[in-house]
Amino acid sequence: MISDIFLTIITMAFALMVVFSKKTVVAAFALLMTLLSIAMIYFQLGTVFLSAIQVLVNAGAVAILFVFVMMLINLEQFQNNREKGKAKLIISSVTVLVILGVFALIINNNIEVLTSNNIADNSMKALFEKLFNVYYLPFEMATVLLLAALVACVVITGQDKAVAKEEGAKHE
Amino acid sequence: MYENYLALIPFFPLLAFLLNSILIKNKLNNVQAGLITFMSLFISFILVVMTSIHVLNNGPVSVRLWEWMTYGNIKFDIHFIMDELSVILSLMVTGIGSAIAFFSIGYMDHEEKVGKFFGFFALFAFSMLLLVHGENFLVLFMGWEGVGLSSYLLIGFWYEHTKNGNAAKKAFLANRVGDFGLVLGIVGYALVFNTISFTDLAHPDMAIIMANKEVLIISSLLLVLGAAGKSAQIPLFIWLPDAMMGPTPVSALMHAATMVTAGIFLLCRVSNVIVNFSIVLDVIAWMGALTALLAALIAMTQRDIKKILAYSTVSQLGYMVLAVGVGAFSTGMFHVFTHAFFKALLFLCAASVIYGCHHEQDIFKMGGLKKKMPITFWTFTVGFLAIAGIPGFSGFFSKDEILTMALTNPGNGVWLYAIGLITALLTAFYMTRMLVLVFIVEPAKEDKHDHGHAKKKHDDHDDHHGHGALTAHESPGVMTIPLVLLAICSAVAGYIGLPHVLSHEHSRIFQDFVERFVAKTQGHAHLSAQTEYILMGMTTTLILASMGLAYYIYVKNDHVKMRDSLKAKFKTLWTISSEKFKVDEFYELAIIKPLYKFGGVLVDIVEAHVINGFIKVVTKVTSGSGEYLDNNKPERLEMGILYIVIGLTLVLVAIFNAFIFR
Amino acid sequence: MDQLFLVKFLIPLLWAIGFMFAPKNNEKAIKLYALIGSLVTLAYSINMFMDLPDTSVLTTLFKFDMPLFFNLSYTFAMDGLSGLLLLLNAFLMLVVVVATWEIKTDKLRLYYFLIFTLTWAVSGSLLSTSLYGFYVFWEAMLIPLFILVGVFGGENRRYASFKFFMMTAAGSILMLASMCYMSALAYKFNGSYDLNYEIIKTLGLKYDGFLSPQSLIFWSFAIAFFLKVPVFPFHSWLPEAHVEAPTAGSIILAGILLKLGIYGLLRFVIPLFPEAVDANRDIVMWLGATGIIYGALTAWVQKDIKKLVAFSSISHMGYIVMGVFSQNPFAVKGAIFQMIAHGISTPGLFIGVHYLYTRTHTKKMDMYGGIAAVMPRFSILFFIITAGSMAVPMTCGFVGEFMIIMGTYQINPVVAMVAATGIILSPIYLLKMYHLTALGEMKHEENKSLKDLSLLEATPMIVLSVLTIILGLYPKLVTAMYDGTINFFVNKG
Amino acid sequence: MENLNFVQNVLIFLGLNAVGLLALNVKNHGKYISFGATLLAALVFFGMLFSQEVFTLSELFSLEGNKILLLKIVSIMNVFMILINGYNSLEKVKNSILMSYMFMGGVFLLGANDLMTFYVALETVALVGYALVATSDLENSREAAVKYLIQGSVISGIFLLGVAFYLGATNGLTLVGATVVNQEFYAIALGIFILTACFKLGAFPFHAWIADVYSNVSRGNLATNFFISKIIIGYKFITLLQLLLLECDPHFQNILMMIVQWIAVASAFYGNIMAVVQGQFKRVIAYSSVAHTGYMLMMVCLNPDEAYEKQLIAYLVVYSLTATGIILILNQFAELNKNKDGRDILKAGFYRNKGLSVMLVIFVLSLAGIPLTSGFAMKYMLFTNFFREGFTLEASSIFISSIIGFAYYIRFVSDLFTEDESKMSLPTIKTRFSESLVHVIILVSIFTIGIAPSLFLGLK
Amino acid sequence: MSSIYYYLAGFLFTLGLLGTIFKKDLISILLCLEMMMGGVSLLIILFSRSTGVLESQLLVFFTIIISACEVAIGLSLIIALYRKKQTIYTDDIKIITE
Repeated sequence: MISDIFLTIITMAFALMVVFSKKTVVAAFALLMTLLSIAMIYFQLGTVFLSAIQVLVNAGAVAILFVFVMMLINLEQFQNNREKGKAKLIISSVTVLVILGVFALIINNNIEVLTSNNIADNSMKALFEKLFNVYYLPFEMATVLLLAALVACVVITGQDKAVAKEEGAKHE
Repeated sequence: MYENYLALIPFFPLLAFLLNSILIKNKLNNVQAGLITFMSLFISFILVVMTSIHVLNNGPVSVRLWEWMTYGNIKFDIHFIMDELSVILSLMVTGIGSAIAFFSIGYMDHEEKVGKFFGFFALFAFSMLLLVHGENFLVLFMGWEGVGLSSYLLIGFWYEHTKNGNAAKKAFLANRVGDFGLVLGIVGYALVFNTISFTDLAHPDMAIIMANKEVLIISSLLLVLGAAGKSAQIPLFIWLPDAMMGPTPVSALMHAATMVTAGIFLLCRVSNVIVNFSIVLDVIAWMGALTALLAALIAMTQRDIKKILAYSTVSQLGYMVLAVGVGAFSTGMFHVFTHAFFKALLFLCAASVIYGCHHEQDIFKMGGLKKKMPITFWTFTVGFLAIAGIPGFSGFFSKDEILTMALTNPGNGVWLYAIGLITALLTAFYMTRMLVLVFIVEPAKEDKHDHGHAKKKHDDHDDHHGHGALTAHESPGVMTIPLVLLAICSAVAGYIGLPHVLSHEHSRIFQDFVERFVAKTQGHAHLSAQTEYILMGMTTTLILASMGLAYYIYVKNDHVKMRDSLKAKFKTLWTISSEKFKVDEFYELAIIKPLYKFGGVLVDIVEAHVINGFIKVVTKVTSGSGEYLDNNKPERLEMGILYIVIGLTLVLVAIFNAFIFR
Repeated sequence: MDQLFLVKFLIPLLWAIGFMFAPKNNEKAIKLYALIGSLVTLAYSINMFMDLPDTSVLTTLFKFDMPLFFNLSYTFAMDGLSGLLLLLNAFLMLVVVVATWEIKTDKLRLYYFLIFTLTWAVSGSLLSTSLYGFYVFWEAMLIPLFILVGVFGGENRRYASFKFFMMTAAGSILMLASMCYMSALAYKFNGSYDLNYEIIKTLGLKYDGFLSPQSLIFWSFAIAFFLKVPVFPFHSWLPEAHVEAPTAGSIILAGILLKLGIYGLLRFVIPLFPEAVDANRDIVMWLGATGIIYGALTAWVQKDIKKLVAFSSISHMGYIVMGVFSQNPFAVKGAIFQMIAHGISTPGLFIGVHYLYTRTHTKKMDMYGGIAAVMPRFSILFFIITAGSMAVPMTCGFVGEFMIIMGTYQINPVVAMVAATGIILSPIYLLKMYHLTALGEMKHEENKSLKDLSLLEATPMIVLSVLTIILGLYPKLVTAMYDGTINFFVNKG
Repeated sequence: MENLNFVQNVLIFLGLNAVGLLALNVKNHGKYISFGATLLAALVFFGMLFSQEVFTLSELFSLEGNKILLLKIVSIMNVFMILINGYNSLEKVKNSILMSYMFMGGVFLLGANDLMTFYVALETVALVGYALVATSDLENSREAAVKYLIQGSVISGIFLLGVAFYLGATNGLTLVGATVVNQEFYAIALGIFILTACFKLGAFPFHAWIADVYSNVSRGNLATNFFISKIIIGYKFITLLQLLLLECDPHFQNILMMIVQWIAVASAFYGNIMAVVQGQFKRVIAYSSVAHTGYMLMMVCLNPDEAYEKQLIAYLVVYSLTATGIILILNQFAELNKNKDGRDILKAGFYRNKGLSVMLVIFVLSLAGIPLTSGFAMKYMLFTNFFREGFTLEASSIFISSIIGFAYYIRFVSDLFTEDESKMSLPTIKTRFSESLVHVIILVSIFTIGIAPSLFLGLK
Repeated sequence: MSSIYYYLAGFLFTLGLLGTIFKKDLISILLCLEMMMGGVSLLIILFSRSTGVLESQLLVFFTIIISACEVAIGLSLIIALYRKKQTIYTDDIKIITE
């Protein structure tokens, strides 16, 4: 129970840091920490596999990717990046509060059901049996997705060069 | 055989119209064009005479040409009839018409577009014959509008002058106001009686009349409005004086002899119905009486020879209508008959004078024409005597009978009689004034200051001849022959309708003949012969006195001075009269201008701001809201997200609401 | 069933397509081709009418079910009324081609293409008796006219054509909505979306009050047609469209397109929604009567001759709507006659205006005056047509107006009397027009050298004038064609 | 084992695309090989669809009936899009490969029977969509792509929230035959699905991306976006929501339907009103697509029905075809104008290329719903259905909004026929064969579907 | 286990949403997106526990993959944009119409 609250507070603190930090690098770091604490929550809930994936992919790869990009871009000029529109602030705060409130109320309503643990077999084996016997299709889809994303990234970032090259070829 | 004649009667004028205006118009010279029209009318006249004799002996002839339309039992046919009523007008139209056509050959000699003139003339004759011979309302109405149209064309014959055009337009519009009533009246009659045939209406079913009293009264009043339009009665008499813008022979034929009497003709056609409604008759009677008086008053002070004659026509038409209004339809027709001759005569004389004076129309610029134009003078005198109502001439008989009938009309007889008598005296006065000023006195010398004003139209003529009256000359034979013929007719025409007291054997031949068709005069007290003699004598004396007064004022020495002093004495009356009671101005101010303004308001406000405004508002709202939305569209990235978030919130709230209030 | 029907029917369209392949620079050949086309169209229209066994009932000429289009069926049928309007349509196309023979444009092929497609669409909507088919052609009419006005029109053509298109299209959308509603109902009853008379009558659309289905459908249809006619408060597109449209557009618009609104009312609204028609009869009759006076008064104060004629159209169409909705057989008969009469006189006026415009290059009436002196032939013809327009007896204009007034009088005398004021008002503006153009003094020097009409130019006006008079004297010529159909357009009880 | 056929074909498709991808690096003729491989893959896949009536892989994936029909249409259009892209430029060929991936995502999306497959496929389509926008060679393509991506990712997160609630509501992820345990969660899940559908199709409050994307995407990419993204997502979402709404508690069902109706009507009005004031024609089309989305979304409220599905397919296909045709032609006009995207690009168009203009007029009129074009048939059918199901008020108001639509559609026509001196002097527009081919195909289909909508689509 | 993780998940989600609205540069927005996805993933795991549906953990697995791809594409786009416009501020990517 106490660990729950502790983890929650840590996660929330880092999450708030992501949003409210003025430096993007700090925000990225805070995100990394947020994701790590989520991974810890996963671990605590018994979903070990996901916890590992979370650490590996999200915390490891993605955060690094962010840092890479930040290095590519001259981040010095993009500081102090919080918006200050008052109306927007009020509107969105209200809406977000409403979302949160409704969310909380509905959850609260079903709290008995929701806090029970009904998973009989939480083992990795059972999970992977599901994955490869039933859910192989989305898994394969995910590979296609990754491939597509790869191509997309290449095309997007390489476009300028390619266009320049082709135009050059045309001129010649 | 007579049926064929009947069908052919309107055909010849139509042929003449087509020949003159369309088919061979470029190959004719003036005389040929005139001859074509004259011949067509004359042939028709012969046919009319032949048919009339048949009708006199054997009753009406009718011919049904083709079916125009049917509605239930109502048959709208092109159907001609020659009955007692049409005989008279038909004879007048073709007879007097051919005389005038003959006259016109001379009168229009020097004009341009004479072919057109004679074409329209023939068209008028054709329309008039349609009107007269129509067996039902439809054909009558066709002719009715046809004469309106040809009158419009002839009034606007010299269309180069905007004034003439306006006069023509005015005539047409006033007639159209009448037509409005006529159409509705026809419709009302047709729907009540289930027929539009005059033959049927001559013997209407009293049960129907009693059952539909209100509708019929309204319809009859509407018909009266129609008649008022065509016959130039109050409130629509204003067009007739202006109609004198046309060539004078035209005025003689249309605006004096035939066309304007169509209203009386129409009322006679439906006499058997309207005679049942005393209120309608009263309206007609008062309308006629007042018109007669008003027109006579105006005629007193006019300067234009044609205008005077025009107002006298209106006045005489008032007499006729008065006769109809007191239920003496046949008498009314009798006056139509006699009036046709003397008024045509007077107009032709005026035409002759105008021709002789090189298109000078101001009577104060004439004078002394007695010697220069003797034939014209003498024929004019005959006409003058007839219209003034001197015993022995045709006008006397008809006028006297009307007055008698008015006097004996139950209810308001005395008043109508009084008005009629005053009008008769006024008529005698202004006719004498005219006769004197035109023919007898020497031309006045001092009205040079009026010279500019005198130049009315055809300035070129005036320029050449200086003072028109000074160089006047007698008209050629082609013009004087009709004058003489008409003068004879004017003198003797009255003898076919002698009053009872004068001749027991030959009394009221005309009236009895007409009363075969029209409603008989009813409910009038019978006057003793003595009373009638007294009345006649009194009337004649008074008329002679009135003539004498006029002669005294206008012929005696210093008449100018005297006139001026009289003018000063009756200044108000004189002004009102010379300004024609400002009726034109009143209409202009009270009806036309407001209506035009209203049209302007409709265009400027209703059309522009209400109807188009509605559309503009719709457009503006659409494009305005579009602009507004476009300016506030979620262009920025975060706005798009904000919209999504708001959407999400709303969805959640809605569902949560449902969840709470389930 | 006419085997050759489709071929005949498609002739104008095929002819129009032919213009696409016409030689570009040979003006004379194109014009000749157009003339032949319009003659052929007229010929087959006459032929179709002659072949009609009985004018009093709808004779199915061609029918095909469209299993491929939601099982709708498509019927081409013809009775006296549609045949008559078909003749008018073909005749007016010929008139247009002849009257604008001297047209100077570098887009001649487009011009004729549009005219022919327009004619084709009009004849299509006249012959279709299924609602769907009617709607197809109803909409198809809009585009060619839109382009015709938009390309060949006057200065303000863009706005005018937009307005025309938008207002008519708005009406037709309302109609489409009702059609969809009825289709849906039909599907509930019959399992098919098909809409024809019998089916719509079996739908049992209830009428109780304004918000009941029948009333709403009635109004949506009625407004669609009112916008086309146009009836008084819906007319604001008409003056602008007329003023900006080229002569061909004006002639076709005034001559036949406006009548299609009335035709739609007669063919669909009155037989299909009898209770709603009965309930709203007075309203519409008053609208018609108001339109008569409104059109007349507004026409009176116009300075632009084309606008004057346009407003006079509104006035005349007021009569027709009033007659149609009086639901008196005689008035309906008169209304149909008036459609023809208006289809003769107004195109005549527009042709006259066209000749004036091509000579003086202005439409302001102040700039004319005294033209009769230099153009006598024109003046005479123009006068006859004007007389026809102001309903002088013995011209065709009188017949319809008289019948309408008489029929209406039987239903509602007050409206009839109000409407009859049109008799007084119509000469006011028409004579004003005639006086300002033909009569009066020659105020403008440049008008002295105007040429009178050539024989070619005069031909259409002569034909129209002769028709004006013949129909006025012998209206049976026309009424015989549709006499039997009247019962169809009058609700009994 | 017959289903192996499908797997084989998918593998062949992916393999050929991989070949294409690899061949890009071959010097000189790489792009031709790559183009050929991509085209071949698309063609093979298209051919495969005729081999069987039903494709079932597991309980998670099945293609049958209307889905096959839809897939046939989409895959043949995919072939055409690849053809339009052509082999002239390396970038275009790369785009073609991306399109193939998108297409594959679409196939899986269409067949998905559970949320996991659905989600992954949806994201595939979406991600490739972002990339396709970004790789268009127009001026603002990247900005538009960034906008699209961020908003799309937000929606993807929100969708996932819905998935989570769905999971809580039905104790499972399957979309077919799930039993609802918790109605509140179910309602929230459905609400979020509706929201997602609205975003993906570009309905009113979620339309922020649509105008920028439409006006900044090059031809082939946009067409693909239309065909795969719009048709498949639209079809899948709407039919899915129809099904899912059945299970809903009637009270929530009413609320949800109300939300859909409000969004539909609002979209119709918003789209039409916005389109009126747009200067650029592409934006006009974009906003008109918002309006059309409104029309389509109303279908969510109808009961699931075989016939309705066909009509939905027809509507989607017809709309997309027409809009694609218009944008293709607009691009052709824009290319030869100095002012590339401005409001005047169509001025005097008729005198510069008659065929193209006439086709544009017909396309536009089809969108406006003038009879004899497919647009009218679809409109008629759609609204008849709405009336039939008792949505009288909604259908009527949408009809009224479509009156406004005429105003901007007719602007196209009006502009084309306007004579403009400055534009008359521009050179006449020449069209490439592949483009003309596509125009003609669209034209033919517009008229075929307009006159005989049941011919191919089996509509009743 | 307590219900507090549900509120945490909701908090992360909404905070992420807020961040996407308020952050000014694209990279921060992407960060917030990641956080949002993390929150939802947590929610799914929680639901998975309570409903006993094991395979929903796989959904989280895919979610992580997808968000990674998203970030990849997003970042490459940002780079491409940066190359062109030298900015990653959302204010500067406004598309000027007309």
